[in-house]
Amino acid sequence: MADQHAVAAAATHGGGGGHATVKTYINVAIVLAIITAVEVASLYIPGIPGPVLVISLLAMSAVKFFLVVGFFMHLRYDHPIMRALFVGPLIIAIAIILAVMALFSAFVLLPRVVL
Amino acid sequence: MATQAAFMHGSKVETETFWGIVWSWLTTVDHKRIGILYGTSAFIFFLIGGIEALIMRLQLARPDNTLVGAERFNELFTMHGTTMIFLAVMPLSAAFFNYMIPLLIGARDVAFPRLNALSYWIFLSGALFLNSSWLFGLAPDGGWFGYANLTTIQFSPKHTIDFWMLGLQILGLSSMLAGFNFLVTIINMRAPGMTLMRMPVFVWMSFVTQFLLVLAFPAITVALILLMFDRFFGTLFYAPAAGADPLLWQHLFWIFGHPEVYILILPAMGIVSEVLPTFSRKPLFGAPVVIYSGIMIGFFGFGVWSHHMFSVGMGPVADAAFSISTMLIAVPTGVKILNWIGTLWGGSIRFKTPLYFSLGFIAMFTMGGLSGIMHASPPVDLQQTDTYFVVAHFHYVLFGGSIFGLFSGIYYWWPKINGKLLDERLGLWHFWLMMLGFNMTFFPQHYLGLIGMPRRIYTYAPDLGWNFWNLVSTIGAFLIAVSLLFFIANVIRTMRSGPVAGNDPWDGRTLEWSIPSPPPVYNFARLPEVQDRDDFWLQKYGDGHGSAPRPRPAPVTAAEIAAIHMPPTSYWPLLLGLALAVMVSGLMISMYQVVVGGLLTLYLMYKFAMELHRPSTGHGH
Amino acid sequence: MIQPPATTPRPRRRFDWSLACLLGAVLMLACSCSAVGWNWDTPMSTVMPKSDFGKMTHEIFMLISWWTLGIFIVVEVGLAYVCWRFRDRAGAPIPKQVHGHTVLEVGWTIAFAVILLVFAIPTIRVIFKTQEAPAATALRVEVFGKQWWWEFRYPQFKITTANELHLPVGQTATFLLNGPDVIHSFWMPQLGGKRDVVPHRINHITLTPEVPGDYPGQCAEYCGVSHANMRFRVIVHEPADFEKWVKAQQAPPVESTDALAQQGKTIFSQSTCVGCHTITGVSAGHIGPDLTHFASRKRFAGSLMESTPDNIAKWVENPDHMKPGALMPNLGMTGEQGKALAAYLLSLK
Amino acid sequence: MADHAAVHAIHDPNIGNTGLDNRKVGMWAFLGSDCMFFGSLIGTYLAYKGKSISGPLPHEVFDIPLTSYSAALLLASSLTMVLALAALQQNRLKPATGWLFATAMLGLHFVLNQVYEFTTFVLHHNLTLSTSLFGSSFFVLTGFHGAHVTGGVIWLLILVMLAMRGKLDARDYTKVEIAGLYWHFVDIVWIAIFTIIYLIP
Repeated sequence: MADQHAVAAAATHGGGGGHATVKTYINVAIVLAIITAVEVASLYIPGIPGPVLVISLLAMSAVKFFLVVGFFMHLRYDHPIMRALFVGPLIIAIAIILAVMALFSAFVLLPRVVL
Repeated sequence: MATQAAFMHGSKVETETFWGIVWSWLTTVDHKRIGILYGTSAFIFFLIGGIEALIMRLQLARPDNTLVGAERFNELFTMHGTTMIFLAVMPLSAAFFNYMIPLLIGARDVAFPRLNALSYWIFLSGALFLNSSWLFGLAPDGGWFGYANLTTIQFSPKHTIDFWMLGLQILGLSSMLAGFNFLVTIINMRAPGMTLMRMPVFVWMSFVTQFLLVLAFPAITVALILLMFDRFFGTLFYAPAAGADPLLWQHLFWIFGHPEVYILILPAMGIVSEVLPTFSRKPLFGAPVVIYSGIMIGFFGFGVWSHHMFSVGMGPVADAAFSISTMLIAVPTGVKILNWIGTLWGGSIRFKTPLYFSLGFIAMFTMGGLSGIMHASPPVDLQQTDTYFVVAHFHYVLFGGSIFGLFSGIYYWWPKINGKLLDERLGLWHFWLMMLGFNMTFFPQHYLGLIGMPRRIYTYAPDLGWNFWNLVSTIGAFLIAVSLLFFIANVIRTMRSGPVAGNDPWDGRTLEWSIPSPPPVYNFARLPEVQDRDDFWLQKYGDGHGSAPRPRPAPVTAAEIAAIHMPPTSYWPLLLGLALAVMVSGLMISMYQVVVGGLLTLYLMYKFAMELHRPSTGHGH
Repeated sequence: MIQPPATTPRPRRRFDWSLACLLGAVLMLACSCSAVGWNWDTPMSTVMPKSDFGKMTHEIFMLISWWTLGIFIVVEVGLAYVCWRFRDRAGAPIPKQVHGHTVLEVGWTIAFAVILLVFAIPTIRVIFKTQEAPAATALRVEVFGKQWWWEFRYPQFKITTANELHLPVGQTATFLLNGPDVIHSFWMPQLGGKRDVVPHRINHITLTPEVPGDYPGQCAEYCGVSHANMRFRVIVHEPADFEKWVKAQQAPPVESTDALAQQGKTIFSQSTCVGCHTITGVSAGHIGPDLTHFASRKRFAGSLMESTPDNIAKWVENPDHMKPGALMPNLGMTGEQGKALAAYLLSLK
Repeated sequence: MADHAAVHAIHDPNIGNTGLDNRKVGMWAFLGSDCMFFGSLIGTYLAYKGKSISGPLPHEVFDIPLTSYSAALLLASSLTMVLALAALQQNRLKPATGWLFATAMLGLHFVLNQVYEFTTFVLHHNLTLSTSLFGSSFFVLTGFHGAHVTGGVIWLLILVMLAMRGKLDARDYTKVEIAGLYWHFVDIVWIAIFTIIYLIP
């Protein structure tokens, strides 16, 4: 995931590896602000079907998430060990959230009798 | 050694007077001393948990027995489980992490020595807090698994559950801090040349364990926090009347609880993987496979938790999914067992006590693993879960596995830690009596479970066919107790007059045997350059394919030793551990105490953090 | 710091006769214990299935048991053989430093996977088979697990009873499990199970009893102080007998004209008993067990005791003494009152 | 980072044989662990979403404009944090201190917003910890995030204090960097919470 944004960023700012510059930081912050604005605005636009809204909101927050992790937290410039230490648990955490959600909506097998 | 000892503490005081010695232990940040503290505390709690087990076995020796009542029995099985898991097996493993990991990776200490001390003192304060419940007659009685909603204030209005819930949070904090410390130590402090694949397998299994610790404990911490809020602040997480589902607890608990099983067994597997090569004088068979199996077990360990919950009615799809993932996890486990046997194959096996315990581990763990496969099948599990069959199963894994493995480690590394060899004859008595007692206690429990004896019952009717084998089981439990007396006698005898071990009593293969026993405070006068997983063996014998033993390095000079910088002692970890206990116990006494304890903890954290900030201007010891 | 390889010959180890004798003795004791026998046909045996559900479970259990027994023997015998064959001999050279064998590793990994597949296929078949939606003709029984006793309701017959479950042989029964307090687990070892009773969630289990009989059941999930005392009985009848039982339960209770029993009835109806217990025509409490046909049941208080006058009298005098933590309060009944109540309750056929 | 490590390898006990700083590796391990912590809390919230049987519903109480403003505050504080680090690296201590202080103040503003939000929920919507499952899971999840932010603010203020006393300079880059990692993590948790709890209907 982080790599895709890295590519996008590299195209925009013309800077590849090494340290992010102050200019990069400001550009990232601008992108973050724009995405947040779009997220909030999309709530007030009538007529977006539910699933589309949910998926696009999740996608936008994922982009924000990885922009902060990749640039502000330097993970895209850092040692692979750091990446493994963070991304591995993140994947496990997300998988567990999804599994718990599945388990909690699949429970009632027969109609409830009234006590 | 005398100069080293003085150097170790960086000052002139101590090691002379009694209080000086006590103070030096209270403020130590030396990983070896902390390891000894962990080991000793864990062994004491192991004995306490064992006594709890013996009382339970006496109560169950015959039907309709009235030795202890229902309430007391419930307290006993709750505290037995909690003690054995959190206060015996985990800290005993932690003792080996502390003492052995830096030695095995060729480091002078762990990454954060003061944090290491902090982990220990937090552990001790949590353990004492939990056990202090006995003194107030409020021992926890909700089971080590503490299923909600039995643990909510409505059904457990007394402070019993609070002791358990808060004690576990303290212990969890300690485990996680230690986990971060060892993760960083293993990642970052390996000797030059020790790539990940050259790391000894014990270190690898410990590495996986640390991942499990830092990733599994957050789940139970959340579960306990939700319970704490339910009990103290009126939230509704486990209140079915408000629409809550008490199974939330079970899910969060077992998301922690299943990795926890591997936290308990992987270190023992690591020990066995060190002991077998040493005593068969061969490298570990298929070491990379054993390592990858450990990683697989750790990873899959997060995907099987609901197999503890097949009876809760999750529906066929979830049952099937967790059944398959559970069966998958059996594959790497089975592979490990065959690799251990492969290690022995073709070796020149020297039968010493550590090896006996490792062989006992393989023999008994195999059995526990195989009965585990039965529970992986939900229909079979429905009959077996919550019966003595499961009790037998996990004692074969955790006693026949973990405890045998840990005793193997104790006998194996004792000469390194104490400089003296434990007595072989007493060791064999210990082993055989324990083996017999263990099988006598737990083998019949398979049968008892299959003929329907449920767990956690303080009494049973006489007409169910359970009487005889329960009696046998009780006798077996006392045999285990007797075997431990042999161990204790062995330790006392060795302390008084044991044969001096020397650096390398077992003709070992890994770095710890290349340094004196017990090791100097800085471990390695010169950090080793590592070329192989069995580096020390190669130094001694070459690789067996024509390469000669390596030339001996030049002797270490006094100047080299003088240049070694070891961290100074610190009393902040001890104070911080105490302050935390003050804060947490306040929840049951007064909110003012929580606030005062919390502010104190924050202040001490600040002092702890600032102690080494700009050490040149600080108080240089 | 490195020591030269040890070349001194190791002394021959002394054989420890006392240890060997002790081990032999205990081993013989263990063998003779085993000779006492492993009786599998006991009241709560899980390996004597008496229902379709139990049989399906048992088949998988036996399949896995035989396979694992085989693996167990191979591993243990192999381990012993390797230990014996490769034991250290005086003056033996350093063994060849073998690091592994890829083909072997791949081989046994696949072998394990295949064996597990053998277990997985029938497992998954049975999971789905046993959790199918029950047929409309199935007998529905509502099971309520309560601290620490069981209530059974048959909505189609309008029957409520406690601690004694009656089923007709050969007819599929669906149990709807629910409870008002904590988690329990509904378990009838000989008929199959178990399934947890989770408050405010309906769980279900469906099975068809195949052999008439009187089977014990028990709560299998730790549920507080008297978890061990939360038992029940399952009586599987021939269909005709079941009909008879239903008729008897539906009928109003037959009261005795015995003086003591009448005295007991007065005590019952004038005390707080009525707040918790139902006796058709006398009281309508819902917290404790329905006592309308109390005398039709052999045992009471979580199937803990036989329904004898003595036991009942003792129980009403001090329930907590008979069943620790019992939620029925001590009403301060005297021995005389207890006897009267016992006479009354035992008259409720 | 590589050259940075090489200079300090001999003297600094915090640099391991991989050339990485122990404290930084430790911080990333902690953040991984904290993912599981918030993962469990978010999982709890989602498991109970829509299961409340009384009390106000989420969309009846949420003040999206206010929360969006809070989200913007945290994002802005992430920017000031990296600017502080960039300044510190060049040993420009005054701007570094200023940016650190700005970060702490933005964080404090976020916490105050949350206090205001919680107060409104309690006073105007009758939503407390014990009202419903929504109340319980919402307050505990966002409360623990708020506690993380508060901890971060205290940490940052201590750094500011040290800097003002002349006890913090480019040599302490890693110390400030790990504080920054923690701070950004708190920000990304909010990014997740903001979307999952507030925005998704």
